[in-house]
Amino acid sequence: MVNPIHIVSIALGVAFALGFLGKRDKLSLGLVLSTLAGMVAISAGWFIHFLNSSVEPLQIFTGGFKPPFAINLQMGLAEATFTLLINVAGFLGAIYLTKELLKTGKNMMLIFLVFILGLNVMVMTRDLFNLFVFSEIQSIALAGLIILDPNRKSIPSGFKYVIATGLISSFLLLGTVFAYYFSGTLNIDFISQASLQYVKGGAVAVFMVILAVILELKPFPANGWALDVYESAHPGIGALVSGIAGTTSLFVLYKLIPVAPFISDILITLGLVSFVASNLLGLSQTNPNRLLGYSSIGQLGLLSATIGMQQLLGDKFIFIALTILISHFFAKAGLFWLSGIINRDDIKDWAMLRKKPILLVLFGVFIFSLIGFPPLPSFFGKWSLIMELSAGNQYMLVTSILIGSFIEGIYLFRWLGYAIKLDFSDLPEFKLNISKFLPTLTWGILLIATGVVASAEMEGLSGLSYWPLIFIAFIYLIDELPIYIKNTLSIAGLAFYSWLTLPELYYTDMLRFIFMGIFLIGGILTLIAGYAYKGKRRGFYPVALIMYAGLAYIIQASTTLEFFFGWELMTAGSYFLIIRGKKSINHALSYMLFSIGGAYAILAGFGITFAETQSMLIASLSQLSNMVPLVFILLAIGFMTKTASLGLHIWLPGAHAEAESDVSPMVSAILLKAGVFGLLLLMIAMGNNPQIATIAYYLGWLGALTALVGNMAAAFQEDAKRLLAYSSIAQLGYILFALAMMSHLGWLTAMYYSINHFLYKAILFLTIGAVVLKVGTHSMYKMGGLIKNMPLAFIAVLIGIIALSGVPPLSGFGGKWLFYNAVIDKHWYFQGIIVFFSGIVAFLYLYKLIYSIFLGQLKDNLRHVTDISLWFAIPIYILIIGIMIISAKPEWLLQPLGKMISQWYPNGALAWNGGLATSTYGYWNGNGVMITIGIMFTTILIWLIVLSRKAQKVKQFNIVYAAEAPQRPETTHQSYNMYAGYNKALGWIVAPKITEFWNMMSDWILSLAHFTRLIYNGNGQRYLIYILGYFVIIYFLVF
Amino acid sequence: MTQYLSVEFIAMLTGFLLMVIGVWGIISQKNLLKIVIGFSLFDTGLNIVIVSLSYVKNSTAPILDKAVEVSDAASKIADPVPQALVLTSIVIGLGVTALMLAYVMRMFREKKSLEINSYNELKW
Amino acid sequence: MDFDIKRLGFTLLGLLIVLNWGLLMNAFMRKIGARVARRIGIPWHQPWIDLFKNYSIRSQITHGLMFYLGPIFRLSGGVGIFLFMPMIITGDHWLNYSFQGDLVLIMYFQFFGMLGMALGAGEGGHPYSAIGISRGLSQFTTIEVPLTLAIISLAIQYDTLSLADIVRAQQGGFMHWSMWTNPFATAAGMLAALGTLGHSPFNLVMAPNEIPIGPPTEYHSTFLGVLQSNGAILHVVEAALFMNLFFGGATNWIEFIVKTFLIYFWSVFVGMVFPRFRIEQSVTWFLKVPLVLGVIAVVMFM
Amino acid sequence: MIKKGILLLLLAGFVVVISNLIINFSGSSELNPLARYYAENGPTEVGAANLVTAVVVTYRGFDTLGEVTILFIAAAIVGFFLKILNSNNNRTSSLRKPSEILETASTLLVPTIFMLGTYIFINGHLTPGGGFQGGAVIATGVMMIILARPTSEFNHKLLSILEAISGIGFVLMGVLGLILASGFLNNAFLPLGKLGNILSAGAIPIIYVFIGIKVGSELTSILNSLKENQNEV
Repeated sequence: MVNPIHIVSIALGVAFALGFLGKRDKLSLGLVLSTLAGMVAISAGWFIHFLNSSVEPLQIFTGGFKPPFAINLQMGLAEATFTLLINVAGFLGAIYLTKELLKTGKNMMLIFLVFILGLNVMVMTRDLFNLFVFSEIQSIALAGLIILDPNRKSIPSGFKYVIATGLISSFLLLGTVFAYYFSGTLNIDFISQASLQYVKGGAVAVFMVILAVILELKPFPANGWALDVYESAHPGIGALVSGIAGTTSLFVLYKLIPVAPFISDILITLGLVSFVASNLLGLSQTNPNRLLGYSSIGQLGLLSATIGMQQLLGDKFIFIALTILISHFFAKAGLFWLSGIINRDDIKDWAMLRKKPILLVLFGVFIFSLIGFPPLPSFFGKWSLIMELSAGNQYMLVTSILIGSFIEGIYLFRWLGYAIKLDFSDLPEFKLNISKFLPTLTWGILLIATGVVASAEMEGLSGLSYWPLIFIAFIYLIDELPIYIKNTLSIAGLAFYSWLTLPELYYTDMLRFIFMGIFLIGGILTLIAGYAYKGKRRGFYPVALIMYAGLAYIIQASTTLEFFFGWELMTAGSYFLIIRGKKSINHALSYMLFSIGGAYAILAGFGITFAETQSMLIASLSQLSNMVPLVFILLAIGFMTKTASLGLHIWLPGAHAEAESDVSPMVSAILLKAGVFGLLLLMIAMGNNPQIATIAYYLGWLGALTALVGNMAAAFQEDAKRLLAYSSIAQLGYILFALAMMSHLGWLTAMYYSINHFLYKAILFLTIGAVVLKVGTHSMYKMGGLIKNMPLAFIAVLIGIIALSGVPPLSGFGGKWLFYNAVIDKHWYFQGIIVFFSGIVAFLYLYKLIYSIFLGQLKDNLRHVTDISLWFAIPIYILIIGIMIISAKPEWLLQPLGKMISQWYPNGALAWNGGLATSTYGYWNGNGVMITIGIMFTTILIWLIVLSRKAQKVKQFNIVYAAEAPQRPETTHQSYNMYAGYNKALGWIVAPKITEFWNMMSDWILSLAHFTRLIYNGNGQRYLIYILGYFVIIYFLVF
Repeated sequence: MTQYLSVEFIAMLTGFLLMVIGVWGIISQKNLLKIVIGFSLFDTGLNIVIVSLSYVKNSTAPILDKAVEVSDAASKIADPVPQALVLTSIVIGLGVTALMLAYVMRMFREKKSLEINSYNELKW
Repeated sequence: MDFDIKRLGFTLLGLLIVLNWGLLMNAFMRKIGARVARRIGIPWHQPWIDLFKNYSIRSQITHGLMFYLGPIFRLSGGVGIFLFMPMIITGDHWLNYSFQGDLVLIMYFQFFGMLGMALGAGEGGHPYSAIGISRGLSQFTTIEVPLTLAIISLAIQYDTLSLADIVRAQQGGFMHWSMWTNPFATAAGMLAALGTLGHSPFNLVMAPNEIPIGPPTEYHSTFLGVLQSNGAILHVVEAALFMNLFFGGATNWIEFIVKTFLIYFWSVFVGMVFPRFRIEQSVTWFLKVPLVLGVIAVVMFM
Repeated sequence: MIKKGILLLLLAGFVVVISNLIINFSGSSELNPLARYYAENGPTEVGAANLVTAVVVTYRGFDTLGEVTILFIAAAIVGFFLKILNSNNNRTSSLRKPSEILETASTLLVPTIFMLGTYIFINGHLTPGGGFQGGAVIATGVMMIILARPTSEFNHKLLSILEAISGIGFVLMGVLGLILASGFLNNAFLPLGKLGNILSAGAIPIIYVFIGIKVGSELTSILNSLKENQNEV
C-alpha cells in the first residue's frame, strides 16, 4: 500500500519538474495526466483497502513526530472516498481540458495539478493551520485556473474571486491563531478536546474558523463572486469548482464541526436558506453556466444543512449525506461538462443536444438525479432524509427542503423541456470531441451505478425486482431497430409480466388484480396500436415501459418506499411520453410540476407516518393515531394530482390533447387510475378513522364539482382530444365522489366506473387518435361527414359514447344506477344532483364529438380519407367486446367486486338473483334489459325495412332548404361553437379561474426571484461587503 | 488593568487597528489599487497580531546560544510556533498580493480603468 | 328470464291502446289550440289519416345508415319507456316489463330515443338539425335537474326507486297522492314536465323557423310515420310517468286516460298562454323557481 | 451618504467581533505545553539552535512545503499573464532613464546583497533568518537591478530550471526523511551534529538552501513579470 503522503510528493515533484521541460507541452500534459492517474491509483488502493476491512484510519506523521507536535495527515475510509472522488474528477477533468491546457501551456498544467493536490491535503490533514495553508493553495490555484481563457468576463470575475477568498481566508487565519492561543495546539482533534466553545474568546476564535469554511461554501447571499466565476470561467473549471472544490469544503466543514459544535443549529438554517433562495433565484436565469451555479449553490446549501443535522439523522447521516453529495458531485460536474460541449449562452440553445442523442440522455440522467428520481442515488438520500427528519418531528425542515427541491424542479425541467422540444435546425453543427465526451459519459454511468449500489443499501426495497428495469435498458440499447421489433418485444415483455403476476393476484388480492389488469392489459392493447407507426420512433418504448414498470411497482409495493419508487418512476416515464407530443412542451412542464408537488406531498405524508409507526409498511398507515387528517390530506392531494381533481387539473387537458395518438389513451385511460389506486389504498388504510369522515365529505363535494366543471368545459371545446381530456377530468371526478362516499355501493360504483372508464376512454381516445392521424387536425369543425369514410371508427365512437353517457342498455347505465342507489343510500343528495346534472351535460359534448366528426357535411379535402388503421382497430374492437360483455352480464363483474368490497364495507351490498340486482331502493336486470331492448329494436327495424325497402340513397347537400341549398360544407356543417346559447347561460361555471390563480402564483414567484437577484449587482466590492456583513450578522445571531 | 499596558497587548491593539483600517479601505475605496493596499494592510495587521500572541512575559527569542542554554530554554524563550506561523502567513500574503496586482494590471489593460465600479458586466 | 307469452300479449295490447289514445289526444290538443286561435282546426280523426298516408307512401330517400336508424332509435325510445313503466297498477297485466328496472332505468332510457334521433338527423346534414338538437340537449340538461330532485325526494319519501312501489304507496284515496304528501316535489316535477313535453315556451327545439326545413322534412313518408307514432306514444307515456309519480297512478284505463289527458293538457295550456323562450332563457329558467322547489322538496324529507 | 453609514455600521460590527478576541487576550506568563515541548526536545530531536527553524522546517515542515508551493503557483500565474502580454504585442519600453547614482551604487551593492541573502539562508538553523528571509533579501537585490537597469532581461529558462531543481530537491528531502528517518520531511536522516555548528541539524541547512534558492528565484520571476507587465501599460 503506497503511503498517501506520496500523493503530495509526486504531485509536487512533477509540478516542480515541469520547469525542466520548457516548451514541450504535450510531454508535460502526458506527465500531468499520468501523475493524476497515479494519485487516483493511490487513493483507490486505500479506498478498496478500507472498504474490505474496517481497520483504524492510518495516521501519517509528517516530520516524524506525533501530533500535536507535528502535522499529521489521516487516511481513513472517509478520506479515501473523498480523495478518490477528487482525484478521479481531477483526472477526467484534465482529460476534458486537454485542448485548453495544450493551448495555454505548462503553467496552467502545473496550476491544475497543484489545485488537485491542495484539495487532497485539505481532505487528509488534521492540522488547522495546515488546512489554512492548503486551502490557500487551492484557492490561489483556482484563481489561476479561472483565467484559463482570459477574456473580458473571466478576468474581473477572477479578481472578485481573489479578493473574496482573500477576505474569507483572513478570517480563517485569525480564528486559527487565536484557537492556538486559547487551546495551545493546532491539531483539530486536540482543539476539539479543549472544547473551546466554553472558553471566553475561544468560542469566537472557533466561530471565525467555522464561519470561514461556511463562507467557502458560498452561502446565500454572500456568494456573488462564486456566481460570476461559474458564469465566466471555462465550464471545465466550473465543473471542478462546483463538483470537487465544493465537495472538499463540505468534507472540511464536516471535519471541523467537532471544533465548534454550537454552529450546527444555525448551520441548518443557513444551509436551507441558501438552498431555497438560490433555487428561487435560479428561476429567472437563462445563462446555463450561471444557472448551474445557482443550482450548485443550492445543493451545497442543502448538503451543509445536512451536515448540521448530523445529530438529528443519527446513524443514517452518512448514507444520506453521501448519496445526496454524490448525486450533486456527478450531476453538476456532468452538466458543466455538457455545457462546455454545447458552449452556448442560452439554455434554449441546448436543443443542440439532440444532434447527438446520447448527450440528451446524459442530460436527462443528470437532471433527474438532481431532482432525486429513482433509481439515482439522491432519490434514496432524499427519501431517508425526509423519513429521519420526520421521525425527529422536524417538519419545518421537511417543508423547506421540499419547497426548495420543488423550485429547483421548476427550472431544471423547464430546461430539460427546452432541450427535448425546441427546434434545433438553425443551431450550428458541432463535433463531439472524444476527450470532452468520455468524462461526461463516465460520470453518467457512475451516477447510475452508485444509484444501484445505494438502492442495495436501502431496507424496504427488497420487494421489487430489477428485471423490468434491466429489460427497459435492453430495449433502449436496441433503440435503433425498426419499430415492429421493439413493439413486439415490449408487448411480449408486458404479456410475460402479466402472466407472472396476474394469476396469483387473482386469488390473493382482487383489488390489485383489477388495477394490475388495467395497467398491464391496457398497456398491451395500447401498444398494439403502435404498429401503425412507421420508422424507428426513437426513445418511445423505453419511456413507455418505464411508465408501465412504475405502475406495476405501485401495485406490487408492500412498503411506502417501494410505492414511492414506483410512483416516481411512473411519473418520469409519463413525463417523457407526454412531452413527445408536438406542442406539449409547456403542458409537460406543468404536468411535471404538479407531479413533483404531489410526490412531495406524498413523501411528507409517508414521513409523518414513519415518524409515528416506525414502519415502512403501507399497512402501517392504518396504525397511525395522531395527525391522521394531515397525513390523509397530504396523501390525498398527492394522489389527486394524478386524478386531476378540480384545482389540480390544469395540466391535464393540454397534456392529454397534445400527446401522440396512442399515448393519449395510455396517459388518460391507464395512468390516471394510478391516482385512483392510491386513493383506494389510502381510504382502505384510514377509512375506519372517524376524523376522515369529514374530510371525505369535502372530497365528495370536490369530486362533484370536478365532474361538473369537467363536463361543462368539455362541451365548449373545439379540439376533439381536448374534449376527451376534459371528459376524463369529469369521469375521475365521479370516481373521486364515489370513493369519498366510503360505503359499499359508493366503492362499487367507483370500481365499476374505473373499469368502465378505462374501457370506453381507451376506445374513444384510440379512435379519435386514429382519426386525427388520418385527417391531420384536432379541430372537430374541420372534420365532418366521416361516417361514410370511416364506418369502423364511427361504430367504435358510437359504442363509446353510449357507454359513457350511461344510456341503457350499455355498461354505462350500470354506473348511473349504482350511483343513484349509492347517493340516496348515503344521503348525499345535493352533491348527487350536481353529479347527475353533469352526467346529463355529458350528452352535449358526446353529441358534439360524434356529430362534428362523423355526421354533418363531409369536407372537400377529406373526401378520400380511408378508414382508421387496422392496428388501431384491433385493440379498439377488443375493448368494445369487453364493454359488450359487461353490458350483457354485469353480474360477472359486479358480484366479485361486491365480494371484494364487502371485506371493508359489509353493509349495503347488492342482493343478486340471477341477473337481477336488488339494492335497498331499486332493482335492475342488466341482462333482461339488454334482451328486451334488443328484441324491440330489431322488431321495429324489421318493420321499417318491410315498409321502406326501396329507400334510395341521395347525394350530399340533397336537403330541403328554404332558399337553394348551400353547396359549401364549411358553411353547412353546423359545428363551431355549437353550444353558444348554453355558453351564454351557464358558461360562467367554466371561467378559467383556477388557471388564472396558478398563473398568478407563478408570476408572483418569478417577480420575487427577479427582484431578489438584483442584490448581485456585479460589483466585487459589494460582494466583499456582503461577506463581511454575513460574518458580522451571523456572529450576532450566534452570540 | 496592567495587562492592557503590557507590550504584547499594545502590539496586538496596533495590529487590530491596522486590520480595521485595512477593512475600511477594502469596503470603502473604489480604486482597485487602494483595495489591494487595504488587503496588505489587513495582512500586516494580522501578522502583528500573530507575533504578539507568541510573546511570553520578559522572554527572549527562541534561539539557543550563549544567552539561552538548552537546559533553561523552556523558561526563557518566547513561543516559537506563532513565529513559524507568521512566516508562512507573510509568504502567503505576498503571493496573494502579487496575484491581485497581476489581476489589476490585466484588468487595467482591458479597460484602462482602475474603478471597481467599471467591472460589473456579470450580474444577477 | 323465462319467456312469458301472456305478458307479451297484454303488453302489446297496452301499446295499442296507448298509441291510439295518444293520436286522439294529439288531435284534441290541436283542436283546442285552433279554437284558442279562433280557427276551425282539424277533424278528430286527422292523425290516423296522416299516419296511414305516411306509412303507405312508397318513395323514400335516405342519407345513410345512421339516418335510417334514427327513427328506429326514436321509436324504440318511446316504446322502451312504455315497456319499463307500469301502466295500470292493479293486478299484474299492465305492469309491462317494469320488473326489469326501476325509475333510474326509465330516466336514462329517455335519452335512448333522443340520442338516436339526434344522430340520424345529424347524418341528414341539415344545419338546422344540428341547431335544433344542440338546443334540445342544452335545454334538457337543466330540465332534468328539478325532475331529478323531485324523484329523489319521492325516493326518500317512499324509500324506494321502484315506480310500481311508488304508485302502490299512493293508493287509497287521493289524500295519499304525492301531490298532497309531497307538494313541492310535485310542483318541481310538473314544471319540469313543461320542458319534457316540449310545448311553448320550451319548444324552441322545434321552433317554427325550422318546422318546414328541419328533421321533420328530412324525415318524410315512412320515417315521418314512425316519428308520429312515437310522438303519440311518447306523449302518453311521459304523462303517465308524471301520473305515476305524483298523482297516484291509475287503477283502470278510464282513470289512466283522464289523468294523462289532464297532465298533458297542463303543458298545452301553459303553451297557449306563454310565449316562447330563447334558449339561454329556458336553460336558466329551470335553475330558478323549479330548482328551489326541488331543493325544498328534498330538504323536507332529509 | 446612507451607504457610508451602513459601511460604518458594518465596520463597527467587525470591531465588536474582534474586540472579543482582544478583551479575552491576557498575555501569557509561561510557554504552553506544546511550545515547552519544542523548547525542551527541539535541540535533541532536531538539533537546530534556532527553534523557529526547527518548527518551520521540521515540526511544521509540511506547511513550509505548502507555502513554497503557494509562491510557486503565484509565480506561475503571474508568468502566465506575462506570456499572454508578450504574445499580444512587444513594444519597446519608454521609461525615464534611471539616475546615475543608482546605477553605480547597484553595481556595488547587488553582489553584497546576494551574498548577505546566501548567508542568511545558510545559517538559518543557527541565527535569525532562514530560507525565506534569505530568498527575500536576494529578491531585493533583483529589485535593485530592475530599478537600475529597467531594460535588463532575465533568463527565464535559468529561473525556471532553478525553481525546478530547488523544488524537487525540497520534495526529495521530504521523501528521504520518510524513507531513511522517522517521517516525511524529518531531518534526522543526516547526522544532527553538534548544536550550534554550521553543519548540524541534519538536513535542515540543505532544505533551507533549496528554499532560499526557490524563494529567491520565484520572487525574482514575479518581480520580473510585474516589471515587464508595467512596461506595457
